[in-house]
This record gives sequence, structure tokens and C-alpha cells, in this order.
Amino acid sequence: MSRTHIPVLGAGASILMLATACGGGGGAADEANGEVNILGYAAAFEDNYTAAVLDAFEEETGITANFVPAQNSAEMLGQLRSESGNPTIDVVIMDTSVANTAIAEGLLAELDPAEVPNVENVVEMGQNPDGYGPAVTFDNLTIIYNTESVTEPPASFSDLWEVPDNSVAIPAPPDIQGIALTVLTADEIGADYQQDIQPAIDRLAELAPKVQTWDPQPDSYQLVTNDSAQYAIAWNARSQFFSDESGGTLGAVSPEDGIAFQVNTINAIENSPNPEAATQFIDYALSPEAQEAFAAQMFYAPTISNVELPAEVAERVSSPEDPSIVEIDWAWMADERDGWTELWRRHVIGG
Amino acid sequence: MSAAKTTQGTPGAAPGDTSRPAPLLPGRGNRSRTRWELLALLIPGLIGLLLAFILPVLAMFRMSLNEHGTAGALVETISIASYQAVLSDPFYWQVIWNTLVMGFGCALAAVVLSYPLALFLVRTTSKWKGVLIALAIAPLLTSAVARTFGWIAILGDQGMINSVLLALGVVETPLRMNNNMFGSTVALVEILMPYSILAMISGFGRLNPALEEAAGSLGASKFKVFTKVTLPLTLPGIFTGFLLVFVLAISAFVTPRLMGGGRVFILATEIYNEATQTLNWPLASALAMILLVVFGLFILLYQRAVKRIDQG
Amino acid sequence: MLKVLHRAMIVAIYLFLLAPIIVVFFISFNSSNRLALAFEPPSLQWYANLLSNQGFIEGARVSFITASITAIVVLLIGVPVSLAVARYRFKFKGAVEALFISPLVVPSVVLGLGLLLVFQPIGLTGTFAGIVIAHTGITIPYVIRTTLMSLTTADVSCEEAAKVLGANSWTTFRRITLPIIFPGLIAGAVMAFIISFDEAVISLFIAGSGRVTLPVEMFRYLQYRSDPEIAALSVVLILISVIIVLVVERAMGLRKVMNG
Amino acid sequence: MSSAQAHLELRGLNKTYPNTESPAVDSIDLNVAEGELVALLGPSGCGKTTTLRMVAGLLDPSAGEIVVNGKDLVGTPVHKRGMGMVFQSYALFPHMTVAENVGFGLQMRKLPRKEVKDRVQEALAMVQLDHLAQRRPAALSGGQQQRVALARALVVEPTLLLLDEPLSNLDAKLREAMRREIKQIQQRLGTTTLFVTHDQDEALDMADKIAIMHNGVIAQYAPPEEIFDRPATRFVATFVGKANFIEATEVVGRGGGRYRVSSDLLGTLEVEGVEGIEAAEDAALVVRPHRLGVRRRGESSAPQIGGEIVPGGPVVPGRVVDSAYTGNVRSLVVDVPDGQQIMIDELTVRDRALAIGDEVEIAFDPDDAFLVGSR
Repeated sequence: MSRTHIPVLGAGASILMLATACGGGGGAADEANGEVNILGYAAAFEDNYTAAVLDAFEEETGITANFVPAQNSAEMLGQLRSESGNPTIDVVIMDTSVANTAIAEGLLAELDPAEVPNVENVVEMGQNPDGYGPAVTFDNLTIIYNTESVTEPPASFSDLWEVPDNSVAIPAPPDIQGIALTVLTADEIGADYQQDIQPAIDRLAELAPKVQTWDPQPDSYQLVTNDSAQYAIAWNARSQFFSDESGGTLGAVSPEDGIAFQVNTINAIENSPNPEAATQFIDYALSPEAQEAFAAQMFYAPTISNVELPAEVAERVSSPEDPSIVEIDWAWMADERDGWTELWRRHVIGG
Repeated sequence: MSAAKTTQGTPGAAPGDTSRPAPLLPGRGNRSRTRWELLALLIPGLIGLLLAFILPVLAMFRMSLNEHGTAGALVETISIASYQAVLSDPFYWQVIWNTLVMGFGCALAAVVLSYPLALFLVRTTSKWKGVLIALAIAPLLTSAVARTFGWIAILGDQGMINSVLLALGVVETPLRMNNNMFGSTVALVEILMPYSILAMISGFGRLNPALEEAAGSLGASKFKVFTKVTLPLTLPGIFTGFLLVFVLAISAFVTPRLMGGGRVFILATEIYNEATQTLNWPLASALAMILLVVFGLFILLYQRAVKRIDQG
Repeated sequence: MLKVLHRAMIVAIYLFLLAPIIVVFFISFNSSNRLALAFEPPSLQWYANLLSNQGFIEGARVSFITASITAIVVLLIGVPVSLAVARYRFKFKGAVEALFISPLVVPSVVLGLGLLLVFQPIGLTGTFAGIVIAHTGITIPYVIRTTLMSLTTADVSCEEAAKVLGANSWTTFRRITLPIIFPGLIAGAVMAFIISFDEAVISLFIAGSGRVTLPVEMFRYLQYRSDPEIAALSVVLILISVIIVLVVERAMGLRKVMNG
Repeated sequence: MSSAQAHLELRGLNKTYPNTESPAVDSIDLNVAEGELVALLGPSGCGKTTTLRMVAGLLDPSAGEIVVNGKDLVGTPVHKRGMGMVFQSYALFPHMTVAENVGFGLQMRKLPRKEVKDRVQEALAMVQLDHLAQRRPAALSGGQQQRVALARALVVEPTLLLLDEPLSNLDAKLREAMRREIKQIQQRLGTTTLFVTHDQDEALDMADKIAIMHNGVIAQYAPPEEIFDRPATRFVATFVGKANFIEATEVVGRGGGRYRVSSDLLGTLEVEGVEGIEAAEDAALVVRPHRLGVRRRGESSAPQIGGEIVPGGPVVPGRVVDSAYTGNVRSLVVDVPDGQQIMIDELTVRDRALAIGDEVEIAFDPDDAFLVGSR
């Protein structure tokens, strides 16, 4: 390329950058301490995580932390795949089963324990055996119901089999809420989900008449709040959050018959543009300060052992030490998810 | 004086000497220039089409030959595994069948409902004709997402219809009209009807009131006039409307997604799920290729049928 | 008797056709956030909420910009193609015409997936350029069809007359052809704009986490929330389309072109 | 008025469209003198419009030359040929006013604005439309549009004026008025004009010379009277005017275009004919219906021909099988002995009408018969 072209290109590039900066809301990109781009869930998660963690991180380190929202983990994987040659993202917060796929495709980087000292505080269940990113949030499956139209709140998942027809919203697989429900159902009837899932599927098929929708649109929290559906299975963190938002119309249950954890991991991206800021951010995200703040903000359970939650928060989030936890091997599940989805379609939804 | 040349005995062989559009610049010396002009006119369009249409379809075909590896990883290879997975699985045959049934049902319902309206609009001499036509086509100007939302409000368990029925005591529990195939189909019929109305109005050009009056004056009953004159003359319009709705219905996604309640398994929703939820791009691509083939076959059949009608 | 039945049937079909729009209209003035038609005093709160919904405002901005650019781009590349098809003789003309019409018969889910596969590796997802390219593909058939229609109904001898009178190809196009087919061009551009503005499926595929058009924003909103705000937005959109159509109709006689 | 020097000359002009076997225009030659108005007359599909479009430059000839003022125009693009053309649809530019339409060609010639304005004014005055200069074409009647088209073609002072069925979109009355007007303007300006029509009356009325085209070739090129009285072929005889054909059984040339012709119906006559006929095969006598006289058989007076008594000539018996009254002329169809039917146009006379079934006698002057050859 000849010399004269460079200023032209430079001008073009700066116009482009200007344009993106304006569109993106104008963050000062080149602050002295650099920046870090975090890919995570959109909507409520984005708002609360930014408020509880990103802002504090910026204040503490001077590094600009940008939250890049995605609709779900699959979309995040799509984005990571597409820019694998030239990543723009430094850190991703995604579901552990999808993270396993990303690891298999070489999209994520191993963490150096020396640079991320807080990793060792992560509880056993949240550790990655191969040295990739650990769990950053725990969440668990719960039941929500409309407190105005439901007089007898359910206490356990098995109560859902007793509710009126056409009143439940269940996000079916491939949504992991459906997957988790399958595991809990297997556990309930004493079957090993890794050996034979058919009994659980048969049991779930009996639930079909009760179910209004297998694909809640809008999501379960909205459906239950406005009484379109009276019951739904949902994630605890959002349930607690929307329970407050709805002024108590939405009620969340701590199910007696088992707790299924959903795990979001935090990972560094292979060949990311800001590797140091990335490790710094990951370490901060695993600090007691960040974990406590986000738990208080949105009721995601902390993944580290050295936290002290205020009592009113603690009683609304599950603890990884809870004895009724039904352990789910999400890495194993990554391969089984398609198969289970098929079983649901054929025998649960169709049946 | 006298003839320059005598006539030849080839009766009626001369082609029509009018109505052939001339190239913009004829003239012997300008042939190559004409070719350049032609290229200049076509190339920007071809580039646009290449980027926006041809490359994507090719990329999708290529992707359909890749494999979905363990833990959901994408494996670059050349294999027909995804096609095998689809075609050897009765579930996907069911999906293809559902798609066709829904497309057919929507097209049939839309045509049945559009036909009287289109006939009315073509025949009416009301001074409101313009407004009436505009009203019939107006839904086209309203986002399909918004109209789907409207249908949820009408057909939902607590929607308008169920509220009225419950209040009147006609039913005790709400009728299930949303979150299933029924609701999606009803909404889709309404959403796609303006297309068939438009197709019919413009396809009814051959319909001339004088013909129907002539048939009537020759002693044909109203029913006979309809079956012998009106129907045959409007058949091309009906066919175009049917095809249009069918094609749009089997590729519809937003409405079945928002109103299907997870119970409606059609190619469009499966493709979206595989592409954005399960991230099984090879499978999604294979499904898309299959949808494309189903489409192509249907359009081929359609053209055959139209040809037969035109000849018959 | 038969006439009354016929009238009733026509009215019923109209009702069915316009039902969702009517319902949306009434819901948008609801004061509660229930979807049902409640007997509550009307309220404009959902319209007020629209003004502070950043997602919708940004979506509308993206949709407006991309739809405008799409309409212009499609005119610029579609009109020459129509001109070539209508006024030149060449081999494979039928094939070329069919090729340009073919995006019309490819399901948008299929095209959306294909575009996603092409755009992701080159980073075009969620960008203005990506949306414009995608929408160019699906709107080009409409522009070519309306332009071709005006070109074939226009009297070719006008162009010939101009040439006999001494105008070259370019002058003939500029002074004669273009003014004559202008209403058709505008109709095509308006159609392209409306289709691009309303298009949801392809945009959904290629939106990613970047620029999001209004229909995608609405679709996503509906996945998390269903309150009358979306109804208010729909009413605003309907009003805008009606205004556009009225203005174009007044200025150009759109109906003539659409009916022609 | 026709000068010997050819202004337009077509030499072996041929047009064969791709994917067709026989040519649309089959190597025709044609000379048009300065200031002449020549009509190309023929049924649709005969190649007349194709010929005109080749002259205009709107079509490329497959072979041959188009020579104007001694220069071959083939290869010259249409916009550089300097012709004036009036189209069947008039092809007025709908988005321009009458004045803008007429001024378009002058603008293309980059004339000063003032001159354009004056010449437009002049041209519009010539066609009596100066008061409508600011109207749009859509607001004009058919006749007015026609005049605008004519003014637009003539204002550029074209080397050739080409008229493509210019009157076919007008109603019958207006058409006749426009014929005269066009002819007068053309004569006044002296513009060499090529004129395509399928209407024989128009061609006979307006043209200095008529080229009858048939299946891509020129069947006869001659002044109107000659076309009518001395048709070169059976086609010309039937296409221009009505004609009775009486098949010849024996033809003996007498030189100078005169023949002794024998026929079953008429016996032997001496008549004029197309030069070069050698055999009786397919040769026929052409007799125009209005040149035949007819009387009721047994009536004492001689048959009437054109209202006059004819002293001699052949007399044929027959019986009236059809009779149509059209005001000044009664058209009769008469069965004659050889099984043929003869058409007769008789000027109507008060109190005398032949009816169907009447036995009649037909007579004519042999000078009114003309022998045509096989084709």
C-alpha cells in the first residue's frame, strides 16, 4: 500500500469509529487504563449487572467496562464463533453447557490461577476441572405463581401435576429450564437421568394437559404477573426480582422436592484484545464485594465461599451448600440436549 | 414504374412488422456500445443480488454439508449427515407435513375469504370504492408483529372472545385458541389475506360485467353464470392469490413463534431454533435447503397447473 | 334476502380483516397493563411511555435510516436492470428477469439464515450495511416489478420520437423515459421502504447484539413484556404509514400505478 | 412536380428478424424524388412499417442501403439522421406542454432559446394550434394531438418526413380533413415524405406515388391512377378497389402491352394488360364493378355503364343473387353462366331497382378491362 493511502484510510477509520461511538452512546474509549468488553445477557441482567458490578469495577480500576448484550448463550456463542479470528470481546458470561461447547471449539482461554487469585474461593461445584473460567453466578429452578388467583400456592414441583388444566407455562427444551425440570422429575421418581430418562419423560407427559404454553411469549414472569398463566417454572433470581417489581403479584416458591442449579461461567476469550483487563475483571467479578452486590441486586447466588449475605437476601437465594441440590452434569448434558429436546417434542408436547 | 419485384407465394409467413421494441441505440456501428450499455445497466443489480441473495444461499448450502460435532462444536467437512439426520427422522417428516398442512390451510382459508371481498371490490360502483379497497389492503401497512399482538389479545385465554364467552356463560373454562396451531393459523390467515386480495383484484382484469350480463340474458341461472362465466374468468387470480399466501405462510415465522405456544413445529420455527438456540447450523441449513426444495417443487407444480388452466 | 346475506358476509370479512388493528387501537388507550379490553377510563400513558423507551426510539431510528437507504439503493440498482430487461434484446433475458424476481419466492427464514452465515464471519451482523444489503435483496423484486410495469405500459414510441428528434440514449432516458416512469419509481421506492421498515424475520437473524430494527425490537419486547405500550407503538406506526401513503397518493397517484 | 433526381433511395433493403425464416422486408428497391409524397400501402404484416423504421434508424437492416441525398445512412444512429417522424400513437411526451413537445427537437439541435421560441410559434401557427401552446397533450383532442405531432416533426426541417399510419386513430370525418391538411402542408413545405398506411383511400387521395407492399416485397410502385387502372398483379387489383377477375383460356400477345384474350365467359377480346404475359395459365381480366353496365333481360335499352349507353362489346346473361343499396350506388352480385359471380356497382336511378332473382344482361367496354398475370 502506498503512503498516500494511509491518511485516507485513517480518516475513514476515524469516521467509522466516530459513527460507532455516537451510536453506542459515546463511551470514552481510550482512557488511560484501557477498556474491557463483557458479553452477557440482555435486559434485566444487563441493567443490574452493570449497576452492581461494572460501575464499581470502573470506579476501582479506572478501566472502562462495556457490557455487550446478547439474547441468550447460544447467540453469544454465535458471536464468538464469527469473530474467532479477530475478537472484539474480552470476557463472556454464559451458561456452562454452552461454555463447554466454546471450550471445545477453542474459543475460550485458560485462566492463570496466579493472575486470578479469587478463583480459588469458588466452591467446588463451580470450578472448571481444565482451568477454564469458573462459575460466576448460580441460579436455581423455581415455581412462580400468581398470588391473586392462586389460593393454595404449590410447595413443590410435584404439585404442578395437581393444578387446573391449561394453567402452567413451561419453557420446553432446548431451553435449559425444561432440561432442569426433566432432571428434577427423574430425581423425584428415583431414576438416574444419565442412565434412563424415559420414565421421567413419561411422567412429564402426564403434565401436558396442565400446560398452557411450552414456549412462553412473553416470558413466564410476565405471563404469571398478568395472570395469563397461573403457574410457571422459572429461574429464582429473576423470580425474586420480578416478585418485587410486581409488588407481590408474582410469588416465588422454594420447591421442597429438589434444587436444580443453573451455572453461568465467566471466561476470558482466546486472543482477546485486552487480556490483562479481562483477567482483572474476572478476578473482580469473583470478589466477595461483587458477588454480594449482585446477589443483593438481583438474587443470583454467589459462587464463592467467602461471602456474607444479609439475612433478607440470603433467605431468597439458594446456597450451593443446600442438601437438596440435585446435581446436574452440564458438560454431559451438552451432548444430550438435542436428544432430550427430541424426546420432549415427541412424547411430552406431542403426547 | 411498375413493381420492383414480384410477390412471393408464402402466404401469411411474414412476422408482424410492428411492436418490436427497439434497442436504445441501434445502428451497425453501435453493437458493441450497446453491449457495454447493457452490462453497465445490469452489473450493479447483479452485484447487489450476489451479495444479498446468491452468496447467502450458497453459503447455506455449504454449511448444510458441515457436521455438528460433540459438545455442539461446528466441524468443517463435506458430508450429508445433516440431511440424513433430517430425512431419516420421522419427526422432521412430521414437521415438513405440518408446514405443508399449515400453508395449505392458510392459503385455502385466505382464498375462500378473499374471493367474495375481491369480487365485491371489483364490481362495486360505490363512490367509496377507493376507501374500501384501501381498507382491505391497509393491514399490509401494519407491522405483522403488531397484528400478531392484536390476535393474542383477541384469542388469548383472557382475550376478548373468551372474556365475552365466559361472561355470557357459554363456556366455563376459556377456549384454547392461542398457543396452538389454531391460533397461529387464524392470525396468519388474516395477516396474509391482503396479499391474496391484491392478487385477486389485479387478476380479475378479464372479468367484465358485460360477460356475466350476456350469460344472464342467454338464460343462465345465477349459479350457472357463476360456475360457467365468473369462476373460470377469475381462476387465474384465485390461483395467484393461493400461491402467494401458501408461499408466505410456509415461510412465516413471527406469528407461529409468538402464538404457537411451543406446540407448532414447522420448518420456519425449527430453522430458527437450530440456528439461534441449539446453534446446530448444519442442521438448520439442511432444513432450510429442504424448505427451499419444497418451495421449488410447489412452484413448479403451480406453473404446470396454471399452464393447464390456460390451455383448457 | 340474498343481498342482505351478501352484505353481511362482506361486513364480516372486513371485520375479520381489521379486527387486530381495531383491538390494538382500543388497547393502546387502556389505563391498565392488561391486554384485555377493560372498561376503564382511557389514558394516554402508553403513548407517553413510548417517548421514553430508548429501545423503540433507537429501533425506529435504525429502521428509518436503513429503510431510506434501502429504498434509494434498490432504485439505483433496480431501475437500470428494469431498463435493460424492457428496452434491450439479449440472450438469457428471461433468466435474468427470473433471477431478479426470485428473492420473492425464497422463504425469509431461509434467506435470513443464509445472510447470517455470510454476515457473521465478516462482521456485518447488527450493522447498518448488513441490514441494507439484506433488505436490498428482498425489495429488489418489487422495485423491478413496478418499474418494469411502468416501462412496459409507457409508450415506447415516445422514446423513439425523442431519438428521431435528435436525442441520444442518455438524453432520451433523462428527458423522456424517467419523467414518464417516475410515478412507478416512487411507488416502488415506497414499497421498498415499507417492506424494509416492517421486515422482521431476516432482521431477527442478522440483528445479533448490534443494530436492531424496530420490528425486531418489538418482537423482543413481546418476548419479555406484553403491555399496551406495543399497541400504542403500533397505532403510531399505522398512522405514519397512512400519512406516507396519503402523501404519495396525492403527489403521484399511487393507486393508478398499483392498479396499473 | 416529381423531379428525376432521387432524394431517398432504398437499395436491396432487407430485414430478417432473428429466428424467422422468411424476411420481413425482402430486398426492396425504391426511389423517392425530392418533394414527393410516397405511400407505402399494404395489409398488416407486409413489411411497410419495418421499412419505415429502417429508414428512420429505429431498426437495423439485415442488408442493403438507405441512401439519402447520395449518402448511405445505414450505421448512422437514429438521433443523427435528422428525420421527422409522426407515430401512429402520436408519441407526444405526456409530461411536456405542446410548446415543449414541438421545441424538443430544436433544443436537441442546441438552437438559441429565442429561435426555438419563434420557430415553435411558427410551427404551431401552421397547424392552427398557437392558442394551445401551454396545454398538456392529455388535454387535447385526437385531431389536435395529431397536429402537434406533425408540427413537432416538421419544425426541425427534416430531410425526410416519415408518417406511420398517422390517421388511423382518428374518426372517419376528421381523417378526411386531416388528409387534406397534411397534403397541403407537405406541398407547401416541399418536404419529401414517406407515408405508411393500410388504407387505400388515404393512399390514393394523398400520395404522389404508391408502393404496394405484399409479403415483404413491393408489388407495384406507381402513381395512384395507374395503380387503380393498371394493377400489376391480382393482389394489387384486389387490395386497391374492388375487382372482378375473368379467367383467360387463351392469351396472344400483340405487342405494346396489348393482347387477344379468349375466355369462356366473354369469347375473344382485344385488351391492354401487364407487359410480358406469355401464357393463359393464371392470367385473368380485371374489370372494376363500376365499369360494368346491367339491364333487365328483354329490356329494349342498352345496358347502362356509368350512366351512359355502350354501343357494342360483350354482353353476358345472368341472374341477380344479391342486391345492396348504399345510397348513390347499388351493389349487385350476379350469377353468370360459367358458375362465376360478378360484382356490379350501378349508380342508382329513381324508380328503377333490380331485385334478387331478376334475369339480367351485363355489358362492358373492352377498354375497361385489363389483363394481369399469374400473380
